[in-house]
Amino acid sequence: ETLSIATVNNGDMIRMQKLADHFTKAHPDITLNWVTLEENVLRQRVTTDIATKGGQYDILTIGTYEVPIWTKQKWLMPLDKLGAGYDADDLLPSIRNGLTAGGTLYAAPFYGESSMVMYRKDLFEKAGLTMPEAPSWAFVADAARKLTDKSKEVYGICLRGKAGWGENMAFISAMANSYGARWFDMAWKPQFNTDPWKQTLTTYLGLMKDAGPPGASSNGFNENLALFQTGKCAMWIDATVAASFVSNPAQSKVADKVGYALAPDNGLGKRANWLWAWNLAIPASSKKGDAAQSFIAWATSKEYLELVAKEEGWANVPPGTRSSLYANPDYQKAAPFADLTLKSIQAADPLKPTVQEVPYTGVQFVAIPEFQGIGTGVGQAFSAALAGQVSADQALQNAQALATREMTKAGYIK
Amino acid sequence: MATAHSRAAARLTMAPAVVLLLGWMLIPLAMTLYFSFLRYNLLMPGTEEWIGTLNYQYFLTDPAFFTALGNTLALVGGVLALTVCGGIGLALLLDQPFWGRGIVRLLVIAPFFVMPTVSALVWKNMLMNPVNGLFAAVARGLGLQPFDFLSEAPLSSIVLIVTWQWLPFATLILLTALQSLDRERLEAAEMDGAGAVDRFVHIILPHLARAMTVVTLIQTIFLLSVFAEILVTTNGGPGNATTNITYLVYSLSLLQFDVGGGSAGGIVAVVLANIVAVFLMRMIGRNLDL
Amino acid sequence: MARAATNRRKLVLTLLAWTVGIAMFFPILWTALTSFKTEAEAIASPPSFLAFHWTLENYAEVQARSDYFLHFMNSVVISLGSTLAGLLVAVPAAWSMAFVPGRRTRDVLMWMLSTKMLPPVGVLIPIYLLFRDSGLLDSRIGLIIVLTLINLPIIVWMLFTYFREIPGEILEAARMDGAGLREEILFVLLPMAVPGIASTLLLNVILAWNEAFWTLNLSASQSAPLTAFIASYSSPEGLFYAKLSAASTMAVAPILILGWFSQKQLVRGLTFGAVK
Amino acid sequence: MGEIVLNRITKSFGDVSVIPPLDLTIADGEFVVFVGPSGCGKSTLLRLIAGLEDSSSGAIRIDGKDATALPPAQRGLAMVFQSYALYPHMTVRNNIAFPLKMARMDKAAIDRKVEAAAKVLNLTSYLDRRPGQLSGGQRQRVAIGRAIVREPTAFLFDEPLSNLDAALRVNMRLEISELHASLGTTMIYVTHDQVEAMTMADKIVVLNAGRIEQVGSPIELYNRPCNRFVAGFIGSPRMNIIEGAETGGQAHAIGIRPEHLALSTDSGHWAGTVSVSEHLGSDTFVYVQVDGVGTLVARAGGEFPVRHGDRVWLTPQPDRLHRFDAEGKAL
Amino acid sequence: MGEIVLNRITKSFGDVSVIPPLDLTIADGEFVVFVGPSGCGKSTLLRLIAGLEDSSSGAIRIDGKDATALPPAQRGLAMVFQSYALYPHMTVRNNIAFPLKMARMDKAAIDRKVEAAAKVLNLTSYLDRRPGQLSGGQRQRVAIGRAIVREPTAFLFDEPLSNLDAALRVNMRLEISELHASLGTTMIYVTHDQVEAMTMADKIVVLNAGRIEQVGSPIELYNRPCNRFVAGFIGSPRMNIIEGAETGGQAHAIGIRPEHLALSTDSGHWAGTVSVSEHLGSDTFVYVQVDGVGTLVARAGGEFPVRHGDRVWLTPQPDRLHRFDAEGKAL
Ligand SMILES: Nc1ncnc2c1ncn2[C@@H]1O[C@H](COP(=O)(O)OP(=O)(O)OP(=O)(O)O)[C@@H](O)[C@H]1O
Ligand SMILES: Nc1ncnc2c1ncn2[C@@H]1O[C@H](COP(=O)(O)OP(=O)(O)OP(=O)(O)O)[C@@H](O)[C@H]1O
Ligand SMILES: [Mg+2]
Ligand SMILES: [Mg+2]
Repeated sequence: ETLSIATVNNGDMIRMQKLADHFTKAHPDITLNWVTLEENVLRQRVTTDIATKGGQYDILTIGTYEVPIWTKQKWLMPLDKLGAGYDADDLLPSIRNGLTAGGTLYAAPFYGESSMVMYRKDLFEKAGLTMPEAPSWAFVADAARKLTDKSKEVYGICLRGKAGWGENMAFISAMANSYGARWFDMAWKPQFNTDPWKQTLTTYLGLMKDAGPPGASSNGFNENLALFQTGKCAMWIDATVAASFVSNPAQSKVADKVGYALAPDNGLGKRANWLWAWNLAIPASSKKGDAAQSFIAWATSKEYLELVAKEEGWANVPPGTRSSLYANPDYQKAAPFADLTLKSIQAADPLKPTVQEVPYTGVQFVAIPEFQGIGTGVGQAFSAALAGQVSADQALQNAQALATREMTKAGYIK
Repeated sequence: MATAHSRAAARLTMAPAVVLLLGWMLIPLAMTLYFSFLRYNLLMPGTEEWIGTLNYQYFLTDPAFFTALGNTLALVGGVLALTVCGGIGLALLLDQPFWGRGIVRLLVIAPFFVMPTVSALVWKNMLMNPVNGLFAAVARGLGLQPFDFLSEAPLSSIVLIVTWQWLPFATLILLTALQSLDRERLEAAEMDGAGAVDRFVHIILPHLARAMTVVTLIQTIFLLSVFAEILVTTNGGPGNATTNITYLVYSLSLLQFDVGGGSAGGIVAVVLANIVAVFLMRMIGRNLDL
Repeated sequence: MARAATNRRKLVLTLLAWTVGIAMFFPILWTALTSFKTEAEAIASPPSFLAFHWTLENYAEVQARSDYFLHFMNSVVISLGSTLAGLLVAVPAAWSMAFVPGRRTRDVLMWMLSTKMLPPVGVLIPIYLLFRDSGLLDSRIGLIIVLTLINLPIIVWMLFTYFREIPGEILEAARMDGAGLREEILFVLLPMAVPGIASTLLLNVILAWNEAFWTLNLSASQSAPLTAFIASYSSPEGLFYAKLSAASTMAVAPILILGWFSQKQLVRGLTFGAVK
Repeated sequence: MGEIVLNRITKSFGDVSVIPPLDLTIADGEFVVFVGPSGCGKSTLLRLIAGLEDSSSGAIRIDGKDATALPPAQRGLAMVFQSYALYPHMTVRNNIAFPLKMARMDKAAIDRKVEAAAKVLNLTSYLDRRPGQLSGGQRQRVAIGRAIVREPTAFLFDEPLSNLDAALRVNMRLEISELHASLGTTMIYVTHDQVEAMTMADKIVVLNAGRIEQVGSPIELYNRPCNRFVAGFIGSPRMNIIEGAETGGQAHAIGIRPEHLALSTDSGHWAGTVSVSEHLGSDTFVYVQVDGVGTLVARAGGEFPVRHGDRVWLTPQPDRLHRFDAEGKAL
Repeated sequence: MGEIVLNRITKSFGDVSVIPPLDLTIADGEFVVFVGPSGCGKSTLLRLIAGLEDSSSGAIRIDGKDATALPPAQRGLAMVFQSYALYPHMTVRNNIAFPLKMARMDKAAIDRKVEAAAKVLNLTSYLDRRPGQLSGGQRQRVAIGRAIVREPTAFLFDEPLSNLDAALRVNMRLEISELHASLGTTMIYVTHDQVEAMTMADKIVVLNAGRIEQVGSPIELYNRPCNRFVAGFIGSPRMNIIEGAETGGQAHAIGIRPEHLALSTDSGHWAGTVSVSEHLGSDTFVYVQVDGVGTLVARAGGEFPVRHGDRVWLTPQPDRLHRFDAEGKAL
């Protein structure tokens, strides 16, 4: 049997691809075909395919956003044949909850992440600052401005600015959560005309203007990673998985100078943590379900983590999915950020993401199909503000108008 | 040529191409037209229902639509202007005798062979990136503040990238046309006392009119659907600064999976493209006696 | 006009032309150079031009990540296949337009071209559904069909303009000599139009090779050409300039080399009637 | 065998009638030349016969059979085009062999025929060249070779020599005449050239705006043109036409050819002054401004020493005078 | 004013020497025709004078001033090209006005001059057409119009009539001659055509491989060609050349023109059989196969009734015999 596997072009996935020989050796009757695509292209490809029942893929890599929506559409095959040794209970609860419906797992997490602060210990030291383990936004803003030295190309803080619901909106939504903002009220009315959003956006824009790198409106995760790795950022708030890249001396010029802290808060009880996982799932229509499940079982198993550790070292193990990993002393030794990563993931609650009550689930996204469009549209509006094309107020107004329009069209707002 | 036999043969030989293209155009277009009157979101199967012109209302009242329309025109117009002017300049240059003409010609046409995706990636990351890009390094080397192309001047940057890709094409066509210019005509002008500038304005430019028309036509066809360059570099942003109609329809259909809305947008785009087509064909008809 | 160009003038022209040529080529050159750097050197500031540690590791890495040759072969098969299929349909059509022009010839041609102006995204979903139902998704045949259709108008136009330059008398002579339609096209028209056909073929191979929308959306693994290959490099994690450069170089090099080697043939027919 | 009969043939392009109803019979073995001003329909008529155009009405019989609806290949005719229309990608041998290949003749027979034709046309040493490597005259011969190997019922020539230079034209003219003499096949030949028409034709057909003005042998047309059009068309320089008083009332106009006007420096019928005199050495053409008559051209053999402004006298040979009525018909 | 002097002018393209050192003086107001076989350098010479090519060495003086290094526009010459080289996108009016516009003449003056030129050349009713809408002769006239408005010191014509048909050629030839007569400007005219050269020239320059073979008036060249090359080149049909025994030992070869060979059906100097006879009405050309001599062409005025195979006698006019030595020089 041949399995077509659609994956995203992340380092962990690429590594899985390389290690897949171990799987095929154990299952000589199965061959694997990889379709590796950039995140957005991948999402578009697999969504089109599954929605039209095109049947081009047997295993999909999908995010925590898609899983509940697709499960509801009965597009995904229940993962009930992962085998006895799979130990689903070992999966981190906040991650697992998002992938489960009616007690059945519909997608298996390959790796998970939240957000945290990564910072340059050396620069902080030089500036006489100390990063607390759980900083506030006020501290972060102040420190960022102090650490900025544009003549030396050192920028106080690097944040996502590239438009996209999975790019700048992931960060800004998480930040907004910590400021007490929410996407929709209980009647699905967009909330961009509220104060918390205004605070969020003005803080974000002001910070980026004073202490951010140039061209921030086109910076996403990768761009910021590159900036941080080359020593251009004093702080970077982004995915926890980045920790293993910035601390890897093979890739990073500042590997030995990185410190970690929890995502900032604003004293309202929520931190700017998001929650995301890349998961493997099988289309409900697949005729190769058994083989596909055995692959998923292999790829998301504890044994796989050990395999990676053996072949590539513990630091390269895909993080954020299994409690047992964080209990492993080898891992803790190899990954100084392990503890903070776990805490960050636990800090995010997809079921209760915001300070005020909301009708939706999802931390930095809203788990409704319309969100991709709205999120990206709002992301565009905010990145326009970041590029200086419109003011913060204007951006919020645009976002509000756009979201109201779409929600009305989709029938949420009667 | 025109006998009953040959005319019958002509109909027969035309048929495959016409039928294929007609099918290629009509079948999907009919489906698109049908979808455009439905509430049809790929992510919500089973909710399809007839909603009349609602999709059109939403699409046409979307503020992004007019921005996109303007951007489309600016993009097409800008690239056309730059490639035609630049193409004439390059063609004139390549027509002159100098050492290594063959090699320079190879260098100049090279961008034409580069995939749009690749050229967008290369320009965005390796050249225009304000921190790690080469232009930034050069600017810093000169003691200047690096310019942030894609957020300060997003549309112009895209115009620049697309121009780079299409300049070779314009140059090649214009160069061929230039080389077809009867040397005696230039000599006659020279005898008539026309200097280099006069010869260019009065003889060479009018001679190139046809070629410029062709360049305009072919490039417009491709430029109307510029997509990869935008997707890779700016995703249509910041804001809607670089969203063209094609990208707007894309974002509806494939980011939001709103097939109904995307179809309505597609139909609007088809209508607009046809307006452009009619306009172009008029121009061609005059300039290109087919 | 052949008055002795003074060497000074020639020198100035040479400098100018080379500057322009190198400027046009620079992004490609820079990409190729970067592909031999390490990631750290790739973003070093100030950038080093030649004095860096040359390495092939990026190519090895790229090849390890995805099967370049599969994509390459797909690109070759799809672009050649679609071009040949297009020629098969277009040659007869262009013949009739060029040699038996009617009142509507021009309109037909313009209509054909106008089909190319339709935005592909507008019809992706219908096509996707049609392809799904006919089992053409992720098949080379399916991609060949689509690319044939989208490039057909260009092929017809190019052939038409080229055929039009061929004196009709020669075809009439063939007809007098007893050639039927098939012989007329096969033995007389085609051999005479070789430069035009070569040029059409090349241009369309290039266009098909670089076509990124349909190839990306209608292929998955089996039939994915180099456009899909490069799509997986658009932003992988971390430093990726050197790897991106290597992948880009690998994706672009074959067609660039083909284009360079055959540029004479390419240019010869590339006029679209711009030259009378 | 090679008789061609056109029966009330017409041809219109769209609304424009190019050939009004036209009857013409070309006997087997005849060498017929079509002449007429540019655009009068010579090529069109030839192409109608060849089958390259459909006639709008009327019938064409070739060799006794109705050929009106036959495609060109089945009419058994061969055509030599003004542009030669050689196949540039084939060698001379293959060019000549092409019609035979199309007729599915076997290879040995083809070779034999090609060799024979090449010998007749002096092309043997060029058989493996491409047309591009041949001179104009050689190309013309290849075109003829391609025509003769088919052994057609009739040959059609459309201004075959007009792209050649003067000296070559003379040679090829002789060659075609010889070919006609040796093959005896019907030939229809379109030309602009006076000399070709006069020297090659058994029968000249003078066309004007699609109509036949006169059919006859060259000398007949020269001596007895049936109207002013033919009179003016045949002969070079053109016949002088005199209208008005000088006609003496017997006719509307009289015509006299330059070679039939005697020139004298002291006496004659008409007196006039020389406006231009062209000295060719072998002949002198004198353009004389005659009062009350207009400009008359006269030819003197050899060198006739007059210049612009000189006074000369002209005397027509009375038996060479042509008289025309008001419609231009010869009386 | 319009005197042109070439002083040891040479021209090479790369290694190929096209014009060896050449001297030529063209007097003011003269009509000079360059003739010679194709590729002999006629066009090159004209272009050297025009300034469109640089000479490799030597000097050109125009109107008394050294023009060797002047650009074309400043030499005050006008050129009419074989292809006409009209500006296809401009109306006839603008074509003619172009040189004046380039000279920054004011609009009213331009209009006046264009109208005047158009009147002279009969172009008034075509002024607003494009060249593409004109016939060949009209285009040719436009090209001439464009040349004359500039009032150049001299006109240069490169085979200006070679693209026209025979009848038009005759007309245009006369028009150019008249133009020369009325303007009195120096004209240099390149042609292939015998008749043009003979009838238009004050002076013919016969070129061969870049060298001048002979310079002289048409009649001079016709009557006293200085060598076999010129003898063969001037006159049509060509002079008959006889070598061997029949020369009588006084010369290596003798030449006699067809018009100087008397034809008779009963007696004469040489006896032979007719191979071809061409009856033009006005003349008959008879190709006679004379034993031991070869084929001689003779011209008879009017109709001379002989046919292939007839026996005829030829008698040369003794005073018209040309004698050449072994190098081809006239004796
Ligand atoms: N395909 C066509 N469509 C319309 N009109 C045509 C076509 N072919 C020829 N004609 C017209 O028919 C007339 C006769 O043309 P034809 O070519 O037979 O003239 P011709 O006598 O051969 O002239 P020439 O001596 O210049 O070759 C012309 O007025 C021409 O414009
Ligand atoms: N630009 C050039 N480069 C090289 N050789 C040339 C060039 N122009 C002309 N020649 C050569 O110079 C010689 C003379 O050419 P030219 O055109 O003057 O001949 P011509 O007498 O005008 O011939 P024709 O009667 O055919 O017009 C020819 O052998 C030609 O090949
Ligand atoms: Mg004709
Ligand atoms: Mg010449």
